Amino acid sequence: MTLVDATVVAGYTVGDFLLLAAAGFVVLAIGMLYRAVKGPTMQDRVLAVNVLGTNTVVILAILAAALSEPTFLDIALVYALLNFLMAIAISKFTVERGGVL
Amino acid sequence: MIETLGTLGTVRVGLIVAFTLLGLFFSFVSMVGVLRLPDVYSRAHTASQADTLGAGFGLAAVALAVGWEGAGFKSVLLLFFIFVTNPTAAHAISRAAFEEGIVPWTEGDDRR
Amino acid sequence: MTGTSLLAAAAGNLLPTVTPAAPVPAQVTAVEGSLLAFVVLTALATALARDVLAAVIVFGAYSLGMAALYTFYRAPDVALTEAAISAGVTTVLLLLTLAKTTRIDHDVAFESVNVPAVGAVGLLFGGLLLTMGDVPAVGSPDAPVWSNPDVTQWYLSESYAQTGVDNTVMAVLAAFRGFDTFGEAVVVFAGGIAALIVLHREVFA
Amino acid sequence: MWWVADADDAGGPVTNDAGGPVTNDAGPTPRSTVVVPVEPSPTLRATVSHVAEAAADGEFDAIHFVEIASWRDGDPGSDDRSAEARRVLERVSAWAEADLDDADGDTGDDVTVVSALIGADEYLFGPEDYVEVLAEYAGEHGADTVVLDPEYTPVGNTTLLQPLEFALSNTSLSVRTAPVGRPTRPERLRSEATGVRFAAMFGLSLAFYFVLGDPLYWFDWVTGVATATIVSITLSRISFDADPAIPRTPQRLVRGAIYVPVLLYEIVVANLVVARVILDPRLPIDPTLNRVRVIVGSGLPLMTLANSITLTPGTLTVRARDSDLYVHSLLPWAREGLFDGSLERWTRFVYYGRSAARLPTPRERDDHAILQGPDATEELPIAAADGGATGDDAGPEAAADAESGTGDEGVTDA
Repeated sequence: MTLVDATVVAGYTVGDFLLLAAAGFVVLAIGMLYRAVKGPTMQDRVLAVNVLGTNTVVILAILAAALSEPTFLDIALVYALLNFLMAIAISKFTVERGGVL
Repeated sequence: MIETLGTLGTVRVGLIVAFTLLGLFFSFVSMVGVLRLPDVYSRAHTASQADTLGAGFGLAAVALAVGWEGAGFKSVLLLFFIFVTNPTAAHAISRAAFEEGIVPWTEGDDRR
Repeated sequence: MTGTSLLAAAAGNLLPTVTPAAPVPAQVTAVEGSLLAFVVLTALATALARDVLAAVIVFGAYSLGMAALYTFYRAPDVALTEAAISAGVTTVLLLLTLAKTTRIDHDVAFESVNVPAVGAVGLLFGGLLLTMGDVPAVGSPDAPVWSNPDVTQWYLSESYAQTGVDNTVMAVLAAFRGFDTFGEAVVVFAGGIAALIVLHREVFA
Repeated sequence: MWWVADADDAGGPVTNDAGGPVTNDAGPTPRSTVVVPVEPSPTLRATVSHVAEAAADGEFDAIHFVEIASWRDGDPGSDDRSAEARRVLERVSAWAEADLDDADGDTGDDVTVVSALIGADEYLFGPEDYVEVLAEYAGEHGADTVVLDPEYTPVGNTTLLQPLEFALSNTSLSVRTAPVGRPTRPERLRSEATGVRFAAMFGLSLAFYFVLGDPLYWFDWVTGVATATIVSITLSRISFDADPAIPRTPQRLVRGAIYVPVLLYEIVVANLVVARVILDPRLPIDPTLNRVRVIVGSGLPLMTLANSITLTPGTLTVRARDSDLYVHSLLPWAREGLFDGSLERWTRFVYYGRSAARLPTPRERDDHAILQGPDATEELPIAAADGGATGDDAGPEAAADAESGTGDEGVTDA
């Protein structure tokens, strides 16, 4: 048996706990979505999406642990780098109107 | 079932739970900050800091859960990336805001 | 031994080991539900945002959610594609388009909603949703693929003989389901024509 | 902005383009000798053209291109740097000759172009030292004018132009900045391509590839080597400022490893403080923008410091200009911590060792300013001062001088 199957409390395993935590992170992401939609400035939106991206990376990593699929971490890795790229690209775009692209 | 893991395993499970909860807590702080703070600069604080720490704790928990023989090192790599890229992204965003001429909020400003 | 028979043998080995799907635990539905809610909300925000740049940014958030959802359904390849294409390439392409065109400043944050259209779409959606009850559950032994393995076997053993294509998936896609694929090609073609019309061009050049 | 040489009545006869009588309203311009300090920069070529044109128009009869050495002969690597400097000077002279040949008129022919490498016999520290060397050279060669390249940056990435202009104004030399448009986009950050940098980049990217892949599988070797080659060809020139060197780079890594736990501790403690503030229903924040001048050098150390400042809660680096960091602080507590400069000290420790860590704090050096709020000591420079997007209702560009803005009248509100 692996660590993920170990019981934490009341029949819930570490995997269950991690899944619940992932759900928690998603709920936080939904909260953050308000800022992405509301703005008011473009930078606010980019910022919110950047935070959402970091959250998604954590969610992906937690899913990898909870579902015992370590290869999912590769997706998280790709996402972490893309997320950074997106934030830089959009914030550069808002200032230079495509000067960087 | 915890008994079969031995002391080390029990400590590890405890750490996983604690780190996950800490990660959730700091991500929560980050969300509240992003929602409540008055302007893009102060929001960038929580976005870069509380969220980085939250993600850090979350990824530390994942690294513990997956274990080194699994792909824990990828989790550590992720942690490193996040700690390097998050502040840089926050800097880029706030710099873009500054160059667009957004003046930071101060006490008494009615923007909220 | 040809590739086809190898595949058939592999499939034959796999078939009997299928076990009925376990009841879905509550915490799985928690992740699933929250992810779905996130995806639906971002999709709505993307569709309704008046400012195009805002829509592009929120669309980035949407693809984040989709990637997590695909990962959750254990389709890491699709998730990786979603990450690279949707969050990376599409965002850059859309930004490039925006850079080449103009972005209008709007006072209103959201598009106004056409209520009758929403009603019509809702009805259609509801109608389609009704059919979901007849779709077998994921991994269910009652699914036709499992309950009637002869069909699967037939494709695995006959596709090479009938189409001359090594890869069974490819054979199904391009030969047995040829009309379907043809339809997809028509859709892509129509999209290209529409782009030409919008751009006032007559040829792709 | 045409500056006309100081009324030096001993000017020789002046001819203009066609060699005919002078028709310039300003009257005959005395011809003089000009000194142009050079350094590779995006606007160097344009500056040279400008000076050559002015000379061809009869303003100068001799152009001296000088490179002021920021090193001292006998330093390790000084030979390479001198050689590089001489290459730059040769190129600049060639440009000037070509421009003079191209210029119509016959005055271009009798303009002498001289180049020199000066100041390599002593260490130069501030703008004053540069100006001293420059003035000495100008005195020796009878030059009375200095034309500055607007992007002239003798030491690394730090712009010395303004302090340099200021110091030059105290001499008898006449100074002007070449009216050359700065590039709207910064030039590509490119440094020299060397074998060491290429090898370092190659090794790093290959190692990263194998972390994700399988080093025991031959196919991963093929794809990994191919990928690493592409990466190092495209990126080795922008990834390193200097060659990784044997005692220095590992030392930095070790000291960096010491810094990481310190930074983590700082992050956690400060995060808890900020979390309390954010979760407080009253939200007692007092955000201000501040300016700190840091002494860590440019490039990687500056990035490390800026990122460390951003990571420690309550402070956020908004912009880094030269060695000035514009830092947004959420709480007075964080601001005070910033001015105490412990992170700056640690960064110096990581990059330059223990002895360098013991410099005075920004507070002791008085290298800090609050730009907003009731305690503001300096005006808020907003946007666009150096090629960014233009701010809509920006206040006076660039904070005038630190002494004048005392109250909070300097705060611009949007």
